[in-house]
Amino acid sequence: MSEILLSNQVIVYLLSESILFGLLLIAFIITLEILIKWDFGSYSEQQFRLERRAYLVMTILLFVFVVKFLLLIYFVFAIDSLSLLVPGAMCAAGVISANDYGMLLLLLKLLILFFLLLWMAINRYDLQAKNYPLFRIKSWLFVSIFLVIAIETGVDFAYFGHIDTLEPVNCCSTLYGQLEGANPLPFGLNTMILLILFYLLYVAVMASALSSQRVSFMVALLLFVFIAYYSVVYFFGTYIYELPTHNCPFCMLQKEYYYVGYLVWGALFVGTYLGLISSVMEIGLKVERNRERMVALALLSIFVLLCTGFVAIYYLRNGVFL
Amino acid sequence: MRNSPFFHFLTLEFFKERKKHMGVIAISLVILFLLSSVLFISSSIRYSLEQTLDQEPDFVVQRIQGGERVSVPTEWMDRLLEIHGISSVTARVYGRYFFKSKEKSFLIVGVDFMDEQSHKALRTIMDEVDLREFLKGDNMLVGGGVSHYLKSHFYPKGYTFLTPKGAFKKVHLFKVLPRESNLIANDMIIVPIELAQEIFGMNEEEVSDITFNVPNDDEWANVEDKISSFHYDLRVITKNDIKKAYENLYNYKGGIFLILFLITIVTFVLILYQRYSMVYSSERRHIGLLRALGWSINDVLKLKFFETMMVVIVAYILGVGLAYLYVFVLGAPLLREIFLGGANLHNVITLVPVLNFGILSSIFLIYAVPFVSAVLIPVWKIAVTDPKEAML
Amino acid sequence: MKKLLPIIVIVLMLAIITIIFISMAKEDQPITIVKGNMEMKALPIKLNHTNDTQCAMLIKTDHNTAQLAAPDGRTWFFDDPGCMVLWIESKTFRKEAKLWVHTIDTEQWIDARKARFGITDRSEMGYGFGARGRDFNNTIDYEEMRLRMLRGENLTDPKIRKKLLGI
Amino acid sequence: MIKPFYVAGSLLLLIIFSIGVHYISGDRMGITDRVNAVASMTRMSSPSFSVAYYEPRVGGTKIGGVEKAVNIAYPEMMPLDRMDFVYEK
Repeated sequence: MSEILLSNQVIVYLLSESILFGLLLIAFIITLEILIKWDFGSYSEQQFRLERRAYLVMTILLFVFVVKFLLLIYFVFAIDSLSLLVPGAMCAAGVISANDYGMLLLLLKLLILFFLLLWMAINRYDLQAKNYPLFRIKSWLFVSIFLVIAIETGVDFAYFGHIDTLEPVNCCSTLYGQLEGANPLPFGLNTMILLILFYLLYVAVMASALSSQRVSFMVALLLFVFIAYYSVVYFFGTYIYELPTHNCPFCMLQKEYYYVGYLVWGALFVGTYLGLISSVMEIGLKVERNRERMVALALLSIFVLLCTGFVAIYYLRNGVFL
Repeated sequence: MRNSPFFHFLTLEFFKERKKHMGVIAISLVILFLLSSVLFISSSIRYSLEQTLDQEPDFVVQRIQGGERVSVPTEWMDRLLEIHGISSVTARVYGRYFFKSKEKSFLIVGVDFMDEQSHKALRTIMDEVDLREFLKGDNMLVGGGVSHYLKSHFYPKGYTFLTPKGAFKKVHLFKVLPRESNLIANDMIIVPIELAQEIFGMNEEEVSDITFNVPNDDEWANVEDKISSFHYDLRVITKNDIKKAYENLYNYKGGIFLILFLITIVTFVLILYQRYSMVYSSERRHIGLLRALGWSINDVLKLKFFETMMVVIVAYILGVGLAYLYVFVLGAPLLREIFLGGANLHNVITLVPVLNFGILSSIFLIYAVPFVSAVLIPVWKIAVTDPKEAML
Repeated sequence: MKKLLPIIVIVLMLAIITIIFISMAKEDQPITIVKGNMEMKALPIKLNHTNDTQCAMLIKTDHNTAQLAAPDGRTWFFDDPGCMVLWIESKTFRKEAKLWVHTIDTEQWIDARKARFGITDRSEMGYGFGARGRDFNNTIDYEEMRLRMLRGENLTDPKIRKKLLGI
Repeated sequence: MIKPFYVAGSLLLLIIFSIGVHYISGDRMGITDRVNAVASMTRMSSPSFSVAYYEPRVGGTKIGGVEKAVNIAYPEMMPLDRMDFVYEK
């Protein structure tokens, strides 16, 4: 345990997370006060004070968002560098699975980032509208974000505190490799059908976005990110590694593969986030969010092109598929 | 952006009020400099050691009695040679030799110079070494620290070793290993393997331990398992164990430093908070004027945010740059001693420049996150200043 | 084009849903768990179609396999008695669960807690514990086997292997 | 943006640039090669830190959790650069 907690990256990471939590706690207390006392019709001194405090919450959240985003990258990087210390781990996959908190932590982080981004989008719209139409929604959203971040901070410490440097962990080939005789893909798909679905869904996402069918866009997007995850791990990844048996979502983040994983996963997740946010805001709040949607489509297209590109380049260079 | 009035104003203000920022930048500089220097030194040593690990054999076989390593009979080697998939089985003879009392010690390493690999390596270390000449008599190659120590103790030409059997063995100092190799060779004495055996009082059928390589990585676990079962007192050490030991060593030294450093960071944050609260309260009139001129709260926040970021970035670049100069150009005098220890021969190593995303981002995060967090609240306080302040 | 797009979307979504349903219907995953075994008796293992829960290997033969029935009727299968010991150790129902082993001498399912175990038998994971119905020279009981498994004192340890088998 | 800003900015860029130049053009391989050659010749890569006689050199000579360095002169005191005394085992 002491070895892990003394690792430079872990210290820096935990310190940053704690500071952010401290700031958010301040913002949380202010938000609660605002939610209780807020009265937009009032001209009292107190209402002005509350409005000024709302700016503090906003500033803190903007800062937290930026740092959380950087910290996610840093976290993955730190986990990757810990793989030397944890026996059996070849890449981040092993370290993440060193105890039960790891996967939970990663999922929480992705979730938090999505909600922070949603908050940003709502906040932006709210400020433009001048009379704060979404103020309460925004504040309640923040309250729930805060609760999730509180859990996340706890899990952070639990996770790093409970990595055993003597207990061997599995490496990615056992974690993501095929269970003997079993099919790791969802819905009993095979690779061929998975790929057909992948491209069909991509076309569906594009078509529904361009014809502004919001509900089907959202459904298609959710299905797409799910299928895309499996396609990358079980098909496109093998072309990145140029090894048909190597199934791992984490190894591609390493230097040997020119850190291409950050680009692949970044484009997929940010694209999906923006797409979801635009449709959530359009369906729920009846506001037009064309810009986010276009950026989302662009990122998803980059993602698909990148994945396809790896296969195409491999084929052009070697004349065969894996 | 070049002609944006906002940026014009921002930079104008930044330079006009530069006295205000100087103090903060100076404190930041000191903190960043210390932090970066320590991390640079530790990562540089770590990098060099990781490089040498590639030269290290994949496996070491030792004999353990009472938890201590004892000599291995050479017949163990024959057994290893029969195993399929194992290559370059080599014996190592080494041990520490204590110079009078137990004050200082050298590491004597026996090398088989007939071996292709050693031969080639020797060429890389020293171009004009005459091997035949070296092997003719009892000669040794010594590291920088050993050479210095022997000279200052009146053994300029060679040293007379006392073997456990009571005999004296006079060994001539042939050449000093180059300074660049000090990281691992500082206290080393390299002699032909037979001479090493003689100095340690071993007979010819004894060696310190046996090393070998397994070129196929997938076979590592298998081979380790197989060889462990040869003898009950046999221990196999893999390269991964050594890698982990280094990693831990540096996490200890760097990590303890970072934890102590946290205290400094907390103090720093408090100072910053205090200082910015003070500085900004003297600015109320100024901001009130801006607000009266039609700046929104967001505009003021943006102004102050950019100002803070400029301070952070300037301090970061200066601090890291200064640390780079100190560590990699000047060789980190004084500070490197923390990493080298001082209980044995004095060591002066040459640090290889190492910069990577891990260190640079760690330094940035541990500095910038507390900094901006400390400034946030004072910034907000000044940004929400009422326009009426301008009238006062 | 603008008019066509919604139709394309609908067709695409329908196609996707059909594909998913068709492949779900064909889904053919190996068994890892059987539910509803309330009597907690030994079930026949579907060979080549059942996964060991501990080591994720496919069970290809009945020889020296094991299974475990929890009080709530869930049953798991193992290709080696050692795997079962490792797996159940962290479970809350380890006292109440019924443990079955398929013996290598009498070839039948018997209660693991009453079985004897040889220490140098061939077993799927190489731990060397072979379940036996009859007491044979040099066999150990379940509790001893369990301890040896958890301590790692089995044939996978090179020194133990040397001691027992001489290699 | 005003002129002093450009001057200061370019000074900072110059610092970054000169670090980059030094980093790339530095004699990295020369140093590493020499160290590597010694490691390759002796088949040993244990760092030569100046440790006392009761402390082993990390790496090749002794490793694998068998030894625990304890100062025999002061058995109750651990060497300072070992942090075991801070953390209980």
